[in-house]
Amino acid sequence: MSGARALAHPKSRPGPPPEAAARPMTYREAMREAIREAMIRDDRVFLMGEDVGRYGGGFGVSLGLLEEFGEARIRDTPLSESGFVGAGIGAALGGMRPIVEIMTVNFSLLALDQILNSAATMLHMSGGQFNVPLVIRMTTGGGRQLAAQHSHSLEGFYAHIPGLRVLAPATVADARSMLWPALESPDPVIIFEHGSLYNSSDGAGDLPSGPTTAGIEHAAVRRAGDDITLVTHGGSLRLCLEAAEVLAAEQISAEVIDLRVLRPIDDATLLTSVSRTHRAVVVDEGWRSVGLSAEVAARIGEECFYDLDAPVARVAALEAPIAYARHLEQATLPNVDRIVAAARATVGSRE
Amino acid sequence: MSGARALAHPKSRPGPPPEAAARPMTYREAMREAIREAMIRDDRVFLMGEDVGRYGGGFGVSLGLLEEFGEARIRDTPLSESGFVGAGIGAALGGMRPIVEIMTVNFSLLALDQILNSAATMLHMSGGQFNVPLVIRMTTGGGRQLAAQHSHSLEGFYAHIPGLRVLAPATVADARSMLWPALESPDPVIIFEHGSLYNSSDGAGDLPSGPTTAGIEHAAVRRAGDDITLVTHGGSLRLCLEAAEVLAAEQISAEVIDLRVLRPIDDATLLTSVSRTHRAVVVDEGWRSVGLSAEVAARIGEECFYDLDAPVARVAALEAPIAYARHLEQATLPNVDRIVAAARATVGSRE
Amino acid sequence: MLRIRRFEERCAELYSAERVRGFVHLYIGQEAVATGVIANLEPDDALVTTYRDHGHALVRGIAMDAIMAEMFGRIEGVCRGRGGSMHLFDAATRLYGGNAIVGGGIPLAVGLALADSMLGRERVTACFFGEGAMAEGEFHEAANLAALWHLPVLFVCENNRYAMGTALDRSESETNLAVKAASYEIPAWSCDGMDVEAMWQTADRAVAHIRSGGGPVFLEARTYRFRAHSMYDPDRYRDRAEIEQWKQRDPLALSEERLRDTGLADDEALQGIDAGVMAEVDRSVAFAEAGHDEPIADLLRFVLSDGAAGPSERAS
Amino acid sequence: MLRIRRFEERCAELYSAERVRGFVHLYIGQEAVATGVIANLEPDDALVTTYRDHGHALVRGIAMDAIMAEMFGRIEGVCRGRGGSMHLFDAATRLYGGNAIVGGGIPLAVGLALADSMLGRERVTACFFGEGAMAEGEFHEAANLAALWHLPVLFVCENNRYAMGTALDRSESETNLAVKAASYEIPAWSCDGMDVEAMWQTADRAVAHIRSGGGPVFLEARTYRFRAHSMYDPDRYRDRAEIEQWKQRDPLALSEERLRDTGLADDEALQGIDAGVMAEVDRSVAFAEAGHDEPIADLLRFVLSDGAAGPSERAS
Ligand SMILES: Cc1ncc(C[n+]2csc(CCOP(=O)(O)OP(=O)(O)O)c2C)c(N)n1
Ligand SMILES: Cc1ncc(C[n+]2csc(CCOP(=O)(O)OP(=O)(O)O)c2C)c(N)n1
Ligand SMILES: [Mg+2]
Ligand SMILES: [Mg+2]
Repeated sequence: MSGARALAHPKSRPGPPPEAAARPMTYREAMREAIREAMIRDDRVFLMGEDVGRYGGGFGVSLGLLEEFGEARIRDTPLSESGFVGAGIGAALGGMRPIVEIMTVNFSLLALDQILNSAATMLHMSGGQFNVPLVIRMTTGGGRQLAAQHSHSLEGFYAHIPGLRVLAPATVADARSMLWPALESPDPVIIFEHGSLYNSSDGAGDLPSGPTTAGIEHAAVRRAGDDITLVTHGGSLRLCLEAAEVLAAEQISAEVIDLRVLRPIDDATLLTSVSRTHRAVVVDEGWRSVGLSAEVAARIGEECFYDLDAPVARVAALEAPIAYARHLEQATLPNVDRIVAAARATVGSRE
Repeated sequence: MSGARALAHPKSRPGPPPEAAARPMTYREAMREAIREAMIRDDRVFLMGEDVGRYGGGFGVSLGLLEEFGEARIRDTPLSESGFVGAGIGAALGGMRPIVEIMTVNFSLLALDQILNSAATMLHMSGGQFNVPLVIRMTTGGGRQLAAQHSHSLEGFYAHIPGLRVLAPATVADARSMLWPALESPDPVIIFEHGSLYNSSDGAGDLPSGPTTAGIEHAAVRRAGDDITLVTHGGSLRLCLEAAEVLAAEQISAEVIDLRVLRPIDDATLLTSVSRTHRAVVVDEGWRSVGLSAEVAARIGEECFYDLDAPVARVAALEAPIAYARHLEQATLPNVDRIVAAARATVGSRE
Repeated sequence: MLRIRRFEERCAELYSAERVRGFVHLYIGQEAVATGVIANLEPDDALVTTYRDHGHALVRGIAMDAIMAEMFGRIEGVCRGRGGSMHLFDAATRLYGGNAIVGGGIPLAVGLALADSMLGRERVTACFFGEGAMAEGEFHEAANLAALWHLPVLFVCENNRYAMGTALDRSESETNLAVKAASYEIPAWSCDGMDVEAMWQTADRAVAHIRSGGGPVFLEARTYRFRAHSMYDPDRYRDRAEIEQWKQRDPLALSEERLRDTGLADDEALQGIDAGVMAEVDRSVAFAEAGHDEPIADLLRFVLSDGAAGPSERAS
Repeated sequence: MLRIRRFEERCAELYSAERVRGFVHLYIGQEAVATGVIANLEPDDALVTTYRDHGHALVRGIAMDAIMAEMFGRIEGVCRGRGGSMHLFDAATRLYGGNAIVGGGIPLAVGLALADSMLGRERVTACFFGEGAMAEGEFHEAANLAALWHLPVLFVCENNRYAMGTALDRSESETNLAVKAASYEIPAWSCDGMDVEAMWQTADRAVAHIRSGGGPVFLEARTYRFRAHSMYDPDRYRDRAEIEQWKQRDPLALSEERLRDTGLADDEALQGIDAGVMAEVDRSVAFAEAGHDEPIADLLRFVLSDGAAGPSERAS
C-alpha cells in the first residue's frame, strides 16, 4: 500500500528509544526535553506556533529552545491559527516533521477546518497517496479562573475525527515519552496538555513509574482495583487517584484507567477492566453532552452490558460556560467529591 | 433577571402561530415559506449568507426572496464564514433578528470559534446582560457523492455546546414550523437541514401529519411501537421508518423517535419510550465515536439501565472520510439493512 | 487616564496578593488611546474591545466599583463576577466585551454597525484591537464586510508593537498597518497614541467622518505598554532601553505637563486630583472586598435565556 | 488547452447521463491560465488547486485515463475513485489536491514551500484559487506567512469575476486584487487569462523571480468561465450578453488563430489535433467504463496509514 507514500516521505531515521526520565522533572520540563530530543534526533523536526521562540511558549514549554536551535526551527508565527496550522500540514506533506503548537485548545477552533478537512482526510481522500506526519500540541482545560473563552476541554471534538490520533499525556513520564512515537506516526497526531499539569513534578500524584515505553496505542491502568473502574484522562487523572484513595478508606477498591489515547480508544484495556469490576464512572472535564465521556459510557454499555451491575455514571463539566469566579468554576468542573459520590452511588445501587 | 436584556432587546412582536402547510410542498419550499413568513411578520428579520440572493441559495431555498424583499434583507455575503457569522452575532446584539445561512455544515468549522466563543458564551459570561437572538441555518449530511470535504454530519459538535439550541427538522411540517419559534428564542439557534430532504415532498415518507405546533422543545414519536425504539433525526428518519416497516413484517414492532431537538435533548420522550420497549437502536449519520449517537446511547444507559433488555446499539457512519464512489459512500453511511440488522440483533439478544 | 493608571496599579498589587486571579492584562502606557477615542462617543454608540479592557470600561463610564468587584469575582461585579478582567460587559453603556479571542470581537463590531445601518440609527461602533490581531483572518473578513457595506465602524488598532513576545516586524510582512486597511478602501490614519490630545483630535475627525455617512475608518494608534503582556508574563523579549525610552513619553506625564504649561492646573491641583482618584480606587477595593459570591445554585442561569436549565443542563 | 476543453465537454455529457456524479466544476473558458502557468513548472515543483481542478491535473501531466476513471469512481482512478472531480491528487506529479474548501489549499501551499525552503530545495509551489477565495481569512493569513518568511510560492488568482453567483464587486470592497497582495509586500501582476501566451510569459517571469530567491509572487489572471459554476447551477445571475462577449475571447480560438496566423498550423493540422484529442477522450471513457469498484472491504484502509482500522474504526 505504501509505494507512492514511502517515496514521498522517507521513513524517519532509526534512533534509540526515548530514555525514561532520569531525574525528577516537571511536566513542562518533560515536554521540553521531549521536543529537544526530537529536534536532535531528526532534523526534519521543527516547532512552530505563536510565541514559541522569543517568549518561550505561552506556558514556557519551549523556553531556551530558540537559543539552542535557532529561528528557523523554533519558528514564531503571527496570530493566524488557520494559516500556520495549514502551513504545518503543507510542511508535513513536503517532507518535514512539524510540531505545531496551538497556544491553547480555545484557539484551535480557528484551525479546525484545516485539521478536519485537510489533515484528517487527505490520506483517505487521495487514495493513500499523501499522509500527513504532523504533530499538533495544545494546552487544554480549566481550573485557573481564565473564564468562558479560555477554559475549554474540547478533546472530544478531535476524538470524533477519523484520520487523527489523539493523545493526552497525564503524567510526567507520558509527557516525556509520547512525543517521539507521535512524530514517528505517519498520521496527524493531536497532543493535549492539561494546563494544570505543567508545574507538577508528577501530574498523576503518587503513581507507579508507569509505562514509559507504552507508545501511543494503549491506555494505562494507573491503579488496580476490583469494585469499580474510574475511567479518565489528562487533568482529571489526579482527581480520580485521589478519589480512589478516599474510596479505599471506605473499602471500595477502585481501578483507575487513564485513557492516554483518546482516538482510537484502547477498548481492550477499558473493557477488560469493566468486565471484571462490573461498574464504571467516567470522569471528563469536558461538557457532558456529546462529550468524550458519552463515548466511553456508550462503549461500556455496548460491550459490557451483561457484565454491568449498575449504570455507567458520568462525572463531567456542568453544561455552562466556565465562569471566572473561583467558586463557580470549581462547581462547574469535576472534583474529588463528585467522583467519590458517583462511585458510591454506583457501587451502592441495587446491591 | 431580564431587566437590562429586555431593554436592549425588545420582545419580538406577537403574531399568529404559523399555519400548517395548506398544500403539499417540498421541504425546500417549506423552508422558503418559513423564511418569507418570518420576514413579513418581523422586519428585524433578515437573511444573510453566501449566495442567498442573486443565486437563490446554494440549495435554492431562498430563490425569489431577493426580488420580494430586496438586497438589504436578503444579503449576499463574501466568502468569509467567520466574518459574516460574527457579523450576524453582532447584528443580533444590535437588535436585529438575523437568519444566517452557512451554505453547508462543512464550512461551518470556519465559523465555529464565533459560534462557540461568542454566540454561545455571551449571555452567561456577561452575567445575563446580552443575549444573542440569532438563527444559523445550514445544510448537513452526505449521500450525494460529494466526497470527503462536503459530506459531513457534524451536528454532534454543536449539540455539545452549552448556550446553543440545536434543531434538525426532518419533515416538511417541521421545516415549515420550526423557524419562527427559533427566531422567537432569545438564544442562538442552529438549524440543520439535511441535503437529501430538500426535494422531498415529505422528508419522512409516509408519516402522520405531525406536530406542526410542537415548537422547538420536544422530540416526536413518528411511529408507535412496542418492541424496540429507533432513535434518530434529520436525514436518517426516512431510513428508520423504512426499517420499521421491514421489522413489522417480521413481527417486530418498532417505535421511531425523531429527536428534532438535538440540544437540549428531550429526555422525557426518549426515556419514556425506551423504558417501555426495553430496547433501543440509535441511528445517526455522523461518525460513531464521540458523536450524537454516543450521547443518546449514554443517556439511555444511565436512565433506563434497569429497564433495558439488551445493550443499546448504534448505527452510525463508519469511521472514515466519506468517499466519492457511490458504493463506498453507501457502505459508509447508515442504511435500512444495517438498522434492521441491529434491531434484530437487539431484539434477539438473550431472549 | 489617571483613573486607569491608579486602578491598574492597584490591580497589579491585588494580583500579587492573590485577590485578583486569572489572566490580567494591564493597559498602563496606552491610556491616551481609550481616553482620546471614547471621549468622542455618544451614549448610544457601541464599544467592542479585547481582554485588555479596563481602560475602555473606565473611560466609558462604568463605575470603578463594579469593575473592581468583577475582578474579585463578586456578584456586585459588572458581569456578576463571571467575566473577570478579560470580559467586561455593560448593557447600559453598550460595552460588548472584553473579548479574549484575538480578533474575535471585530466581526461583532461590524454586526453591531450593520444593525444600526439597517435600523437607520446614526450610531458609531468603536472596535479596539491590537496590532497582533491584524494577522488573523477575522480582521480581514470583517474589514471587507464593513467597507463593502459602508458601515459605521471605527476600527482602532492599538499598535503597542508587540503581540505577547512577538514584535510587529516578526508578525507582519508589511508593518505599515494603514496599508492593510487601505486595501479595503477604508480611510486609514495613524496617530500618536501617547498624546491624548492628538488621539482625541484624530478620533474626532474619524467619528465625524463616520457619522456623516462616510463609512468605516481605521485608526492606528502608535502606543506602547509599559508593563508585561499579562501579569503572567516575565517580559523577557523586550529591551529595557526600549521600554525606558517609551516611558519618556508617558501619556500621563505628557498631559500633566500640558496642564501645567497651559496653566490649567498646578502641582497642588494635580496632587488633589490624584488623591481623589486614589480615594476612588480605595473605595472600589473596599466595595469589592465587601461583595458577595453569586450563589452556586445560580450557576446554570443564563446558559439559556429562560434561566431554567434545559433537560440536559443538569448536574450529573 | 484543447484536451481540457474536450475532456470537460465529455464530462458534461457524462454528468447528464449520470455516469459522473457529485459536484463537477468545469474549467471551460479558463484553460489558458492553467496551461500558461503550469508549463513553467519543473517536475519537482508542487501544485495546489481547488475543486475546479481538471485543467490543472491534465496540464500537469496526469493521464486522462486516470482522471476519467476517478470521475467514474473507479479504483483505476488517480485517487482510487475516492476523491472524484473535486479531489484530484497525484504523488508522482506533486499535485496536492483538488481542495473543495474555498481558500483551504492556500495555507497548504505555503507549508509546502516552507518545507522546500527549510530543506534548501529550489522548488516552486504554485497555488491556484478563485477571486472569491480572497475574501476568506485563510488567504490573508497565508499570504502574510509567505511574505514574512519569503517563501517560494506562486499565488495564482483565477479571477473569473464570479464566486458562484456573486460578482466580484459584491464580494470585495476593493476590486483591484493586486492591491491586496501588495499590502503584504508581495509583487502582484495582473494579466490576460484568456491569452495563453501572455499567461505563459507572465508566469515565466514570476517563476524566475521566485526561483532566484525573490520570495512569493501573486498573479491575477483575468478570465471567465463559459459554463455555470457547477453542473448543478442554473446560472441565473449572469447576463447572456456578458457571457457572449467573453466567448469572443475564447482562449482556444485565440490560440488557434495565432497558430494559423503564424503559419504554425493550418485547418487540417488543427482538425488532426482535435481528432487525436477526441480519440484520447474516447479511450479515457472506455478505460473508465471498464474500470472496477474498489472493494468495500478496503473502505477503512488509509483512514490511518497502517491501513488497519484501529479499535474504534470498526463497522457497527
Ligand atoms: C485567537 C487567539 N490566539 C492566541 C491568543 C493568545 N494571545 C492572547 S493576547 C495575544 C497577543 C495579542 O497581541 P495584540 O493583538 O497586539 O494585542 P495586545 O496584547 O498587544 O494588546 C495572544 C497571542 C488568543 N487569546 N486568541
Ligand atoms: C469555505 C467554503 N465556503 C463556501 C463554499 C461553497 N462554494 C464552493 S465554490 C464557491 C465559489 C468560489 O468562488 P471562487 O473562489 O471565485 O472560485 P471559482 O468557483 O470562481 O473558480 C463557493 C461559495 C466552499 N466550498 N467552501
Ligand atoms: Mg500588541
Ligand atoms: Mg471566481
